[in-house]
This record gives sequence, C-alpha cells and structure tokens, in this order.
Amino acid sequence: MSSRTVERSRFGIYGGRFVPESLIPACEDVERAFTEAWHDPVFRDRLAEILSVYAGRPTPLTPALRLSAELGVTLLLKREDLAHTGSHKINNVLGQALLAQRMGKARLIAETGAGSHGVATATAGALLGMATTVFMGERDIERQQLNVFRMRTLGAEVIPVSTGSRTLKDACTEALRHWVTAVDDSHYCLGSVMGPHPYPWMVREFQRVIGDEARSQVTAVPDYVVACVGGGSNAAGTFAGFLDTSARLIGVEAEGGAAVTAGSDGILHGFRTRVLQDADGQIAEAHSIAPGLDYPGVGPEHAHFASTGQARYVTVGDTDVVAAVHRLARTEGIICALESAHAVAWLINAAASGEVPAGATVLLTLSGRGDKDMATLMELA
Amino acid sequence: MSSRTVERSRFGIYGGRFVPESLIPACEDVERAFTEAWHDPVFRDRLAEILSVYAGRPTPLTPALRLSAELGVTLLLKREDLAHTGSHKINNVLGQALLAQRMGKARLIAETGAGSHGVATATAGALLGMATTVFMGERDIERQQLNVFRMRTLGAEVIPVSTGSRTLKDACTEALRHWVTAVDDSHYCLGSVMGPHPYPWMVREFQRVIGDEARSQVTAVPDYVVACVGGGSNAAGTFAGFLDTSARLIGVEAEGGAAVTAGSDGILHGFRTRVLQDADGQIAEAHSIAPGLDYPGVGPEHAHFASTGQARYVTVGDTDVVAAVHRLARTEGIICALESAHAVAWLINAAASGEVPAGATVLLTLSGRGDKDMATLMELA
Amino acid sequence: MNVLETHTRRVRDSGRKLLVPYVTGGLAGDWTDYLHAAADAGADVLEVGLPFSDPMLDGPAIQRASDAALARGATIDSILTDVSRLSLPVPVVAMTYANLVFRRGAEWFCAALRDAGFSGLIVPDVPVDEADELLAAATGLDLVLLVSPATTRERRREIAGRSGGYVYAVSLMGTTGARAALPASAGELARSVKAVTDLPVLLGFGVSSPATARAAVVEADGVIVGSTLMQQVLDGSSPGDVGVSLTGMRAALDGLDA
Amino acid sequence: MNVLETHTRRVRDSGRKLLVPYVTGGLAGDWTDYLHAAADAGADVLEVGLPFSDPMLDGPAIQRASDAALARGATIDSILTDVSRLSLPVPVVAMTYANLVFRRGAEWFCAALRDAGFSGLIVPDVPVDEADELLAAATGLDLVLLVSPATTRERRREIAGRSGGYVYAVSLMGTTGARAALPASAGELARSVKAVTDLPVLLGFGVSSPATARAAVVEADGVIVGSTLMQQVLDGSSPGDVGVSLTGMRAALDGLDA
Ligand SMILES: Cc1ncc(COP(=O)(O)O)c(C=O)c1O
Ligand SMILES: Cc1ncc(COP(=O)(O)O)c(C=O)c1O
Repeated sequence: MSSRTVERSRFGIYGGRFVPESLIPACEDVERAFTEAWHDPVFRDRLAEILSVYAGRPTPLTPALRLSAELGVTLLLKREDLAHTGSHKINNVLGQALLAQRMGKARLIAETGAGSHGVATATAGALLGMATTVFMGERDIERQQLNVFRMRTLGAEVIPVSTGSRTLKDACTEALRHWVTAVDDSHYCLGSVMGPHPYPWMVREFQRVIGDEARSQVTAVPDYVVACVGGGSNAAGTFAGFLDTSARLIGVEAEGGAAVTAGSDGILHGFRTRVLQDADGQIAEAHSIAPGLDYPGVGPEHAHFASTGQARYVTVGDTDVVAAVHRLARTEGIICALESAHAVAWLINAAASGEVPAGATVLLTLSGRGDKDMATLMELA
Repeated sequence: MSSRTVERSRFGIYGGRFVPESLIPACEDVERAFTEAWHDPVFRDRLAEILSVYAGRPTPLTPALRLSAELGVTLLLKREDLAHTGSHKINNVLGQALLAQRMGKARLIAETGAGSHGVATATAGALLGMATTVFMGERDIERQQLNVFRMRTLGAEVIPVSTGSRTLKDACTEALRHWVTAVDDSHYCLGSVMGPHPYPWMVREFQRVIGDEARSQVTAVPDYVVACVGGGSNAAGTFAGFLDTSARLIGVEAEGGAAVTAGSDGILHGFRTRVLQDADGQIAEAHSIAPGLDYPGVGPEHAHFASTGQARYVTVGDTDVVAAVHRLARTEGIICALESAHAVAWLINAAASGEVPAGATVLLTLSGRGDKDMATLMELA
Repeated sequence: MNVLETHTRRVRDSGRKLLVPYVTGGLAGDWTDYLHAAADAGADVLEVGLPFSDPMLDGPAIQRASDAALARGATIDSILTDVSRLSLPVPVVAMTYANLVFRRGAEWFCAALRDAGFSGLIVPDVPVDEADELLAAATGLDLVLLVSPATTRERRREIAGRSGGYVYAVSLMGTTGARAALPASAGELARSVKAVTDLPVLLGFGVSSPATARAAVVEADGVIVGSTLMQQVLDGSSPGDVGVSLTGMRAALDGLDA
Repeated sequence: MNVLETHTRRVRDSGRKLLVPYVTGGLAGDWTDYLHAAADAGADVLEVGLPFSDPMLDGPAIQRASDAALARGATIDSILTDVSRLSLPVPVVAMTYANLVFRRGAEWFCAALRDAGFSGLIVPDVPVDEADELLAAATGLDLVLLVSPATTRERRREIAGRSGGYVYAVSLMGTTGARAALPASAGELARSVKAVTDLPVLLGFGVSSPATARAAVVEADGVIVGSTLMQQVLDGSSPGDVGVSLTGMRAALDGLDA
C-alpha cells in the first residue's frame, strides 16, 4: 500500500495490516470501497435512513435520576440497549452490510463473543438477503444459547470454534482463516474496532453515530464520558463525539481482559496493539463474565489513546459488574448487558471513592441490554 | 356511579364495572385520578418525556421490503419491539405508574401472561421507586423463565398462581383478589384494555400513542391496519389512530384464545365482553403458544367493534404463527414475539389467498420482540 | 316484601341473631346433607354457592370447594335440581358470580332459582351500579347486596336502600376465608349500615368460630359462615361434624356458650 | 547474498527441484530427529515452525501441532537451543507469526535466530507493506515473503523484489493443509511470479504427496511440505516413517517415481 495508506492505517504506533498476503487485496478492496462510500451522500443517506427507520436511531439519552441521586452525580445513559437487536453492534453491521452489498458480495462472515455482533450480523444478512456465517467459541455458545438460537432463527449458520480458549479470540482467528478461503464472494464483517486496516477506522466511523448523537443530546459537555471496552467499538464511537471537548474519556476494561491496563505491545488478528501475552508472545486467555469483553486485545485507537493520555483506561472485576447490573436494574428499571455494566460498576466505585467528584456530570454508554446474560446471572442467583 | 359514568364505562353493551363492592371506591379513585391527569398538561408532558427519553419513543415505522416483495403488498411495521423492555406494554405501564405515584400509592400490583407486562411493571416500579408484585400463572412461569428472572432482577416479587389453568386468566383473578386486600397503598396496574372501568378506556388512551405515531408516520392512510389481540391493548392503541379513516382494522386472535371469534357474551374480571365459556358460564381455558394471547376474554372495546363491524377479527393457529416468526426473521431480520407473529401470520395467509389484494398497503403493529419466546421455539426446533 | 326478607326481619325482630351458613353446591355426593345438618343446628337462612370457575372474591377454601364441585360435574342445573327436591325449614339463597347469572340471561336465571325454591340471590361481582337488570329480573327473589369497609356513606345508603333480604356487610378488605379474629372495621361497618337501614345487617368474611360469631353480633344482626365450613368438608368432615360446629356458633350467638 | 539464497539459487540452477519440509519445533521430545530424517531424505532447506498460540494462516494439522508443542512447554528459547545444537547439512529457516517476532523486538529476535544457526525467516502475517522494520533487523537472514493467487501483478513484482532466499508462492486461497490435488491457480501463480524474478519460486500449501509435488514443479522451482508431515507425526509416525514419505516426494521431484 502507499505510504499514505500506511499512515492512515496507524493510530500512533498501533494498527496496521498484519495479515497474510492472501487477505491484502481483500483489505484493500474494503478500504477503497469504504472510502468511496463514506464520501458518497447516497450511501450515507441510505445508512442513516436504515439506522432510523429500521434500527431505532437516535437512541435516547436517559437521565438516570435515582442512581444519580444515590451517587451524587448527574448520570446520563446513552441507550444503545434500545437499538434493534439489543446493542450498538447493529450500527457497525448495517454499515458494513450495505458496504458489502455495494461491493457485490453475497455473503457475510463474522466472529462473535457475546453473540451480540453475531445476532446483529445475522440480522443485517436477513435484511439484505445475504447468507451469513458466524464463528463462535464453544464456550461462548454454552453461555449465550439465547443468542445462538437467535442467529439460527435469523437464518445464519453458526460454526462452533473448539480451538484455544474457545472464546472470542479463537472465533476471530477462525473467521480470518475462513475469510482467506472465501474472499471472492464474502465480506468479513468484523465486530469491533480491531483487525487489519481499514477495520479499526471503518468500524469507528460506523459507531461514531453514538457519540455524535450523544453530543447533540447533551445540553453541556459532560465532565466524564464512560464506556466499556472489549474490542472497543462502543467506546470509540462514543469518544469520537467528545474528542474535541474537555470531557474526560474513560474506557472500562474487564479485570481479566484488560489489554490496555495489563497488556503489552503485540500483534494479534492483523494489527498492532496492546495484548495480554507471555514473554514469548503467546496470547493469554482473557477471563471475564462478560463474553464481549473476554478478549486479550483491544482496538489500536485505544492503545494509542492510552499512550497519549487522550483517554484513561480502568478495570473492574466480575463481582462489581454483577452488582452493577442489579443496582441499575433496581434504581432505573434497566437491565443492561454484563459488558455495559462494567462502565456502570466503575462509576459506582469512582463516585464512592471520590474519584468522580460529587456534582460531576457523567455520560455513560449502555452498549447493550442484558437479556442475553440472564442465564449467566441466574446461575449466580 | 352517576349515569354519565355508567355511560362512559361502556362500549356499546360491553364493559362496565362488575367488581366486588370492596373495589368500587378504588376503581372510582383510578377513574377520577386518570380523568384529571389526562386533562393535565403537566402530567401529559411528563409522560411524553419519559416515553421519549426513557422508553425510546417514537418507535420507527419500518418498511418490510423483502417480505413485502414476497407477498406482493406494501408492509409497514410499527416497531413496538424496539420500545424499552421489548413490547408496547411499557406505554401503558409508565402511564399507570405515574398515575399511581400521583395518587400517592407506594406499590404496584400486576398480572402477567407472557411476562411482558410484568417486566414492564417491574421496570416502572424500579424507575419510580415503587414496590411491585406480579402474579403469574405457574404454567407461564415455566415457559417464560427469562421474563421471570428479569422481573426479579428488577426487584419485583413474582407470585406463582397455581389455580385453574395456571395462566393469564388465573393470574388476573388472583391479582384482583390481592388488590381487594391492598387497595389503600396499592395501584392495580392492569396490563391490557380489560378489567373494570376505567381500565379499558384508560389503557386504550395510554396505548393510543402507537396509533397516533403510526398515523403521523404513514404518508397515506393504509388499506389495512393489523394487530394481534390478546386482551387487545396493542390493537386498541393502534386502531385508535385510524378509527376515523378508511383503513380496514383487523384484529388477529389466537385460534385457541379467540374470544371475539369463538366466544359468547359474558362477564369476566370485572367487565362484560365476549368470553370462551361453556353453557353454564364456566370460563374455558384458552390455548395458545403465545402466552400473551392465552386468555379466554378480550377487551370490551373489541367486542363492541366486532358487533358494529368497525373492526374485523380473525384467527390463526400455532403452526402458522411459528412459521411467521421464522419468515419475518429471515426476510427482515426481526424476531418478533409469538403474540405479534399472529398478525404477521394472518397477513401471510391473507396475501396468499387474495383476501388482501396485491398492491395493498398494510400497517402492522409488531407488539413485541421474541427474545422471551426463544425457549418455546427451541423446543420446537 | 318477599319471603326471605319477611323471614329475616321476623327473626331479627324476635331478638335472635341470624346464623347463615354457606355450602358450595355439588361439593360432594351428599352435599345436601350439609344443608339439612345446618338447618338442624339452627341456621336461619342457607346460602348455596353455585360454583364458578373464577371466583374473584373467594379465598382458598371456597376456591377449592368450587373447583371440587365443578370437577365432580356440578352444574347450575344439577344443583338447582338437588335443591328443588329438598324441603328445608328456612329460606335458601343462591350465591354465585355474574357470569353464571347472565350467561343465559338474568330472566332465565332468576326463574330457574324461583322454580327450584330459592328465595334470594347474592352476586358479589354485581355491585349496585350494575344491578338494574338483575333487580328487574329478580321479582319474587331478594337480591342481597354487599357493603364493604371501603364503601362510602352515600353508597351505603344507596346499597342498603336497594338490597333485599338483608345487607351483607363484608367485614374486611379481603377475600372469603377463616380468620382468627374479626377486625375492628367489622363492628364499625355493621353499625354504620344499621344507621341507614332497618334491614337486617349480617356480617360475613372471616366469621369462623363461636368467638368471632359472638364478636360480630355485638353490632350486627347475624353472621354468614362459609369458608370454615367448606374447609371442614374438604378435610373430610361429615354433615354431623359440620352440624356440631354450627351448633357451637348458634350457642355463641344465643349467648349460651362460655 | 546470504547463505540461504546462495544455496537455493545453486540448487535451482543445478536443475534440481527444491524440497522444503516443515517441522513444528518442540512438537515431540525427539522433534529434531524429524529434521535429520528430512535432511537424509533429500531436503534442500528445512523450515522450523516456532509455534504460536493463534496461527491465523494454519489449518487443523499445524494448529494441532502448535498446540501440542506449546502444551509440551516449547518456547522460542528451547527450540532455538535445540536447533543450535544440531549440525544440519542444509539451511534452516524459521517460520512463525509476527507477535513472536516483535515481542522482544525484531532486532532481538533476528539476532537469536542467527545465533542459533538459522539462515532465513518466514512470517506470514507480515506482508511486504509491514516488512520494513523486520527487513532492517534481518541482516544476515533472508526474509522469505509470500505471494498468493490474489496478489496483484504490481505487488508480485514488489514482493519478489524484496523477498530473500526464495519466494513462497501460496498455491491456493486457504490455510495450510493437505489437499488431494493442487488447484490450477498454483501453476499459474508460480509462472507469473517467475516472470518477475529470478529468485527460486517454491509452491506451498496443499503439497502432500508425490503427485502433488510433481504437479507443483511443472512450473515452480520446488515445494514446501508441512501439514501432511505434521499430521503423520500427530498420528504417531516415527522420524523414519516421515523420512520414507519425503523420499517418495524427493523421487517424484527428481522424476524417478512411477
Ligand atoms: C453489549 C456489548 N457491549 C460491549 C461489547 C464489547 O465490544 P466493543 O468494545 O467493541 O464495544 C460487546 C461485544 O460483544 C457487547 O455485546
Ligand atoms: C408482545 C405482546 N404482544 C401482545 C400481547 C397481547 O396483549 P394485548 O392484546 O393487550 O396487546 C402481549 C401480552 O402479554 C405481548 O406480550
């Protein structure tokens, strides 16, 4: 690729396109097609229209009155849990599916952890009449049976991945392997701001609707903007709306999948980033109760933001996360996803410790709803 | 009550207030409070605000392009599945919960079949800080475990009802019994356009937001307006927006719970309506795969519409309903509730038979999403 | 004045407290024996329940009694036929729910009751506001209306004014069912109803023992006793056993116990 | 010109087709015996895999071989130490993934390879566009770059121009793994790469038998054979067994079989 492309493919030292030669032309095609589409008002209007009349955008910004009162802050929730299919993943997927259609592809491939991205991809596949194949770790299949059945009901093929930790990392590896064999007719619909260029950039652009909407919904710039970070797409999309403001950006990782906080520089799934790994570079297994955060890497833009200090990354553990689901449910009548509850849990802790001072305004993205996690929570109950 | 009230409490010969004397003052209180509140712009603004910033209204009107093409009609879906908690039930519940708060009540009581109304009530209870007790038939508890867990997570007490058919009818009877003991501090948050006056009228008013929105979202009056009918609240709310138009109104009942189509005049749960019953007047058990339609009665306004011909009532069976869930999922990427799928199934059949002519425009209310039904569908798969 | 009310007034005026036992029709093969036993024990009026599938005002005992009767195949017809064959020394009142009354029409239903020898009718889910049609149909029968602790003064007056036979004062906010003690509301309610009518005022709901019966008639003209009897029958008590219970209450009402 | 490329060119120029077997380092206690057996069977270059936890370009056989090696405790260190102790008659090339290369820095990694006696390096997830840093660090080592059937003409030229030792032509769009026959794309790809370079061009991916090896060298200068061997080892084949397989392929390449 040209040096301009290499430049654009990087976030500081992170990012890039570390993929087998077989995938280079496919990545270049996606980059070219996306660049064109993103400059094409017809494409953007069509996407905006579908997001609105189909996916339920804009999602509301809900003042969490009772929890705010308890915490002594003003908490505003960006409600991606209300988006069609139940999470922010649909924003990205509808964008990529329209792009794939524009590129003449007949098929979508996706990896999924929590199943949210898989369900979203299966949904877009059904909507546009494209075959859909979703790779999912066997362990995640067990804990997210509802989403597996939703994908199949939507007509998608769900392929269990039995290698490695049998979670998101392995599903992603397997999806990449499969893409190599199917680049001609298939688009790899990657689910977060990760993977080889142009994915981290493209997915961020498709998710910036979260941040752009939120920005237009707040009456003043909030003091804090908080989102959970798995691959980092809901956080990247949220942050994108506030990068030029004084808001402090907080990305909340799972304690057992804290690539930014506990990882080191590495290359995984086609890009340079921060990764959980051993001294040789073998990738470590992440461990989180939230399957969508059960990933040892993180989007390159977040690795970059962490290094520049543009955003701060913090972690919370499973116990606090489960408590946060219950607390939000009982104070606001919202059962959020375990992933999203990481952001809530951090805020609860930070407000208690004074780290977030009394009176602060906090915008927090609820990336998804918790229906998919009921089985997990039931086991703990 | 005054003869004016008796008048208003009726829909033709249907409706009324056939409740024990102990509940009369409570019903009168609700009627008085609702009448005042509904004329109070402050109350209406507050409700509208909550529906918008909390519950995600307006819900979109989605053109179902692929299914339309297959059926030869123009199908528009009113997307109550995107409302917070996953069904239209939240519209009514937020209205009643605000009313209960205005009346100084500390507690909400509800019956639930599918669990949708129970979850919505538990949600409103959490949002407003009111204790919530939900009565649910043991049989429904078994088939809607996800919703049971959601209610408990939201802090509600779920009380299993083991009498009779152990479904919605019995939950409703038990809730009324309980209300008798608790009228002082508790509001009975009834889940559909049924029960004693003022409920059928009040719930219709709270649900008319569906029809009013849809009316403002269509570019022309549709030829058909279709909704499923359990108690009949999503249908009543939808129809309310189109009563003064040329649209044909179609209410779709479950074959095994077709009170309008297969029932006869009777009195159940405090109102006169059409009911499934034997020659003596013993109430028959309804049987539907959709727990929300598994009810032997129907809201009095529907009984009235049926008698005047203002709306037409039809039925579909379980097999067609399950097929409709799959068909909509695969063509539009929307997994709807089994209840809502009744409306879809009728349209599929009516378009095939020519009953709905080619080229017709059909507005169909998707009352809820299907997540709650995945266990039921999995068993059939 | 109809048979029932003539009788209840006469008893009341004689200084005797009325004892009104309730029996679910068709509950057992020998269910009418319970009526005889009750009459023998000193009942002044007998209430016969026509079981309904969804008895909204009944607690567990009468719910179960109704279910059992329906499961045994009891119908309006079978119960009325059974009653028509009896010759009882006191008036019989039917207690049932609106749907059974209106199913074949209030006219039909009231005629059937009259033909079977009933003198009155209680339909707890037909409040006074909805009672016009039924009152019109019930010629020759007394329609007993209910008041509850929640009923306003104005309504109490209206209900008492339109009730026939007696006024059924519901002692508490709740469903039928035995309770250990009567709530304070019971006496107050009876007194306040008596202040607006000269009909006999009977307390029901929760009267389940000689003690509660006696407490009830401090203000009221009598008591209605149902759940505790039906619970006994469900638990296997014979007509004789039930008669013994009622004899105890009779004695309490007559001031002879303790 | 580095050792590896001097060697591969000389073999190619001699008219001999190159046979390049692949062995996953640390796969078994006696894993280096497989290297000796391969050399004895007529290998011209040996590829040693440094196993990675997430081998994105590998099919099931090499995935399982990598997992097995890692499960046995194989590390970069242990494998390099093992190799450094050998004295092999042909050059040895390391094959691994980017994360192992860059973990402690490309400089460190290349130095370690050189110290252990390696002559070359293949990193399939470092495409030419991302190769600058590694090329700079790999002095004394040849960095073998890959072309695929999807690679454009312009890129083929660039890759061939920057590759060292040989050009690794990936015979098909897929992961490593034995196939019954080579696809047509293989020959076309080899020919088109040879048209833009005078480096030896070797075909890999799917070469698994004397027949596929022979088909490959109709156009290519040699073959890389991996999955089929690793599958044999996983199935329990001894170094001798693997040697026999390779002898068959050697014969096919030399035109001596059939
Ligand atoms: C609800 C939800 N939130 C968050 C995530 C994490 O992804 P990301 O960090 O890309 O937003 C997932 C991933 O599946 C998810 O399902
Ligand atoms: C999704 C859904 N649709 C429809 C219904 C039926 O209720 P109604 O007829 O009042 O709209 C229910 C009841 O639970 C429901 O959950």
